[in-house]
Amino acid sequence: MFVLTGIALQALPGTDSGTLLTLFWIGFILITFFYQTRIQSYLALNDISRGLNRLKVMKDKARKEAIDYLVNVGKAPADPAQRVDQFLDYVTIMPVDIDPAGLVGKIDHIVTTNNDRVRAEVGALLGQSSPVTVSISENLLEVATSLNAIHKIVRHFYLLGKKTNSYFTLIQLQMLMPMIIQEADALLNAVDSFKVGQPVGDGIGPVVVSKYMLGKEKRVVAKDTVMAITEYKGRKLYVLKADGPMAYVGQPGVAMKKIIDEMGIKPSAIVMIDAALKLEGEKTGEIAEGVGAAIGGIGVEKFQIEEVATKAKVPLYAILVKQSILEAITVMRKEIAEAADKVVQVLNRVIEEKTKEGDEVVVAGIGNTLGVAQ
Amino acid sequence: MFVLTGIALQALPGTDSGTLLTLFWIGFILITFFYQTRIQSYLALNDISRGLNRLKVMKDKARKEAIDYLVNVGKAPADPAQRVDQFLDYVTIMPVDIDPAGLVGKIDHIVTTNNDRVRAEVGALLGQSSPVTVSISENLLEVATSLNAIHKIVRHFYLLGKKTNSYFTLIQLQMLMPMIIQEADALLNAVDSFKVGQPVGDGIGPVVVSKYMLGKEKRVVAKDTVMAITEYKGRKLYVLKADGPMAYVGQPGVAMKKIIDEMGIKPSAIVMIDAALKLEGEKTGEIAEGVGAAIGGIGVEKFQIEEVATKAKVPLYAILVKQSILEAITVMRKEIAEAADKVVQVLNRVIEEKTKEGDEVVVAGIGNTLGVAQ
Amino acid sequence: MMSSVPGPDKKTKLLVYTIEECPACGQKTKRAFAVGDYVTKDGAQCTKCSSPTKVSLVYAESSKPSGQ
Amino acid sequence: MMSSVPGPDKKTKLLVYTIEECPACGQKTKRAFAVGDYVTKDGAQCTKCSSPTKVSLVYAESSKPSGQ
Repeated sequence: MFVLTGIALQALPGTDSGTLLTLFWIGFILITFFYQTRIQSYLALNDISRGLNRLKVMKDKARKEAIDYLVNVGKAPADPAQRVDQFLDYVTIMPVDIDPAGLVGKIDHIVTTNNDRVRAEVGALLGQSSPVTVSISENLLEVATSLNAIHKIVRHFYLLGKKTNSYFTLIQLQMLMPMIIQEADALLNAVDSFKVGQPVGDGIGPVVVSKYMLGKEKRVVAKDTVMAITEYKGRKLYVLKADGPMAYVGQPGVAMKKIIDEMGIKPSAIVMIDAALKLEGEKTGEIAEGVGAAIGGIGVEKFQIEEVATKAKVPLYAILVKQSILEAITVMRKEIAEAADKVVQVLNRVIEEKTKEGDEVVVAGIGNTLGVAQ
Repeated sequence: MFVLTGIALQALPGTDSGTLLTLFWIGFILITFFYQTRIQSYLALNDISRGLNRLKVMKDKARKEAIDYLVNVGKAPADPAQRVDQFLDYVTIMPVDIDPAGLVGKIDHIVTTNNDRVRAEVGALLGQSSPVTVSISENLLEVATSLNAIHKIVRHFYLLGKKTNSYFTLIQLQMLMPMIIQEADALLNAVDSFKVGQPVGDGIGPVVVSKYMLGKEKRVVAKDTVMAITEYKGRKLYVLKADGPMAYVGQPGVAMKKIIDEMGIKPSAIVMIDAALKLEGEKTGEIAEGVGAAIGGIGVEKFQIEEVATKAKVPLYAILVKQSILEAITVMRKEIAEAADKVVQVLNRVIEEKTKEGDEVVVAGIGNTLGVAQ
Repeated sequence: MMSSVPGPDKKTKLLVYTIEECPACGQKTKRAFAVGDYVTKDGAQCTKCSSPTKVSLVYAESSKPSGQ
Repeated sequence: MMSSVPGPDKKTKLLVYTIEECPACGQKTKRAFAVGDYVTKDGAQCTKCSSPTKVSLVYAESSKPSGQ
């Protein structure tokens, strides 16, 4: 660098315009040398600030949509704005995990407490409303809470980076911004599907199993979870899904535990149908088969299913329908809906291949069952 | 870069073309200043795209080789292409690990379900075939599945980096590409050894113990796993390996559990012989001794062996033959094969030094036993 | 160091349809989604065999460029 | 920023041999690998003492430059 400056200095004597230009260049090079990270920090700050504004608009919109829904559809008797704002800042404090034995039970306890609280608060806000409206309100408030949290966290790092003038904090945040915005965008888009009660991409599992439950007697086997017993080629099927058309995900883990432990059923296979996140480059609506418990979320239900299946030595089979995160939480795309018939074929084949006549099989449609009854 | 600028500055004074050159340089410097990461992202994209194409060619080749083997050697009655494609996308969903108590049992359950499924599906594809052909088909399909997964994941990050224009994603991926290509190359090379049933480098453990089992009566002690009882200088040896010449790895963990827990044998030592990944700079075929359970894989067998050895307080000794990943999964190199006699000497010495006459010793040859009978 | 935050999406407009399927003759009718529709809901009478239909699917399609 | 993805390997060709060993006199015979060979498989008669031999090893050597 300084060598260069030296060379530039050698060029000085003699000309007029040359001298000015050279001085300009020396200045320019010195500035870029000493201030490069600062300039880039400044650019990153600008960039993040623009993204942050978009996040703010998004979270405000989600909040407004939730309030509008509570007022217009839910017929909330009082103005819900204040309660909603309290709701948005509600935190769930996860159990400590340094000694993880029994951790899932603790998480389950916290999460259940939280779910009950949400249901109770929304119920109190709405007074007399249909379960569909209550469940949709819950989901809208959850979306608004997530967007609120995203905005807060990004703002935290933005302000921290600005205050400490930390180049690396800012550059990292700038790098993550596109992903964060994309995620937030997906959440905001979900609002449109939820508020009119349209099935979402994640509901493909419930759509498939609802075909097996149609016209059969349903019984509640866990919170928000129903089961029907049907038959396929001599096998007795225990078909599970969350109770639709409410926006529920149910408790398939508790349900399977009940079926196997309490009802004393010895299934020869458990088949789970769920939406799965596709990789970039994979096609929406592609079907993949697999083994293992096909269920997402925080891990409590997955843990319970794996535990009960391992204890009873029941093989776990999975049928997955690939989709992006946006497609999973917004209105079901044609490609996904049309996979339903193919999934039915695969499911029938899996049942035929992996079990014999007279066997018992548990089939679970995993996912948000909004707009999908049974 | 800046050196050039300096030189260019010297060229400035006096001339007209100098002005143009100056403008050119100003432009150049501005572009590099503002677009440096973008240019590098572009170069990285090109580089990754080239690697991605090679991965695609590799996975297609592995798929084709698997199908050809099923048709030509396995005499598959129907065209297996469609089933193979389903097979390639098959996923194994690992259990949730937030509460790791009992995790190995759950992993074992999932992995066993998957292995049974693979065996059953290949069996269904091939109809009547020798166990060697079925086991080779399983391995070829596994190689094709791995290459398919590698291609998909690299493509995912390539497309993600391209879409979000994320400099750091792309640079990191570019950095990893040579290693990924090397790994994929090793997998593809494995196909050539597997399809003709040649022993692979990983089979050195089975080669060594097969010398002890020759002519003795064998009994099946776990899935795909055989044991023979022999004698060495007054010690009773229980010698274990996977059932060759099929491309099996067997269940040495289950076998040892059976020997110690069920058969009531109290060995004074367990000696395991396995291939071990060499570090760069180490020689292929070098022998290393050690203590502990010498076995790779997902960890289920290792866990079982360590558990049973700890419970029964049996010391675990290891004899390792160093090799690269490529050498481990392709036809056994001369240097590795010639280590066999030396391993026998080491094994005899370990037995003599660590046990007394009248003791019982478990000797296990760990690894893929393709092309190595007993 | 140019802006890497993507601009608001130019979204392709999604049109949502409800498919009513006749369990007797299998005829499928596609109509626009109406609020309150859900899968397995009772639909209109089948135009072919007059059996009661059921909603079998609800899904979204991107509108054709001509439709915009 | 030059390409860091390695080109396709110029592989050294590997020749695979089967070693038949006579358990009686210890004589070893090296021959080319044939599909179906495996370690412990029965081999040909020993040329020295006419005992039945067994395959003791199967391994690959890189071919000598002269052999290419």
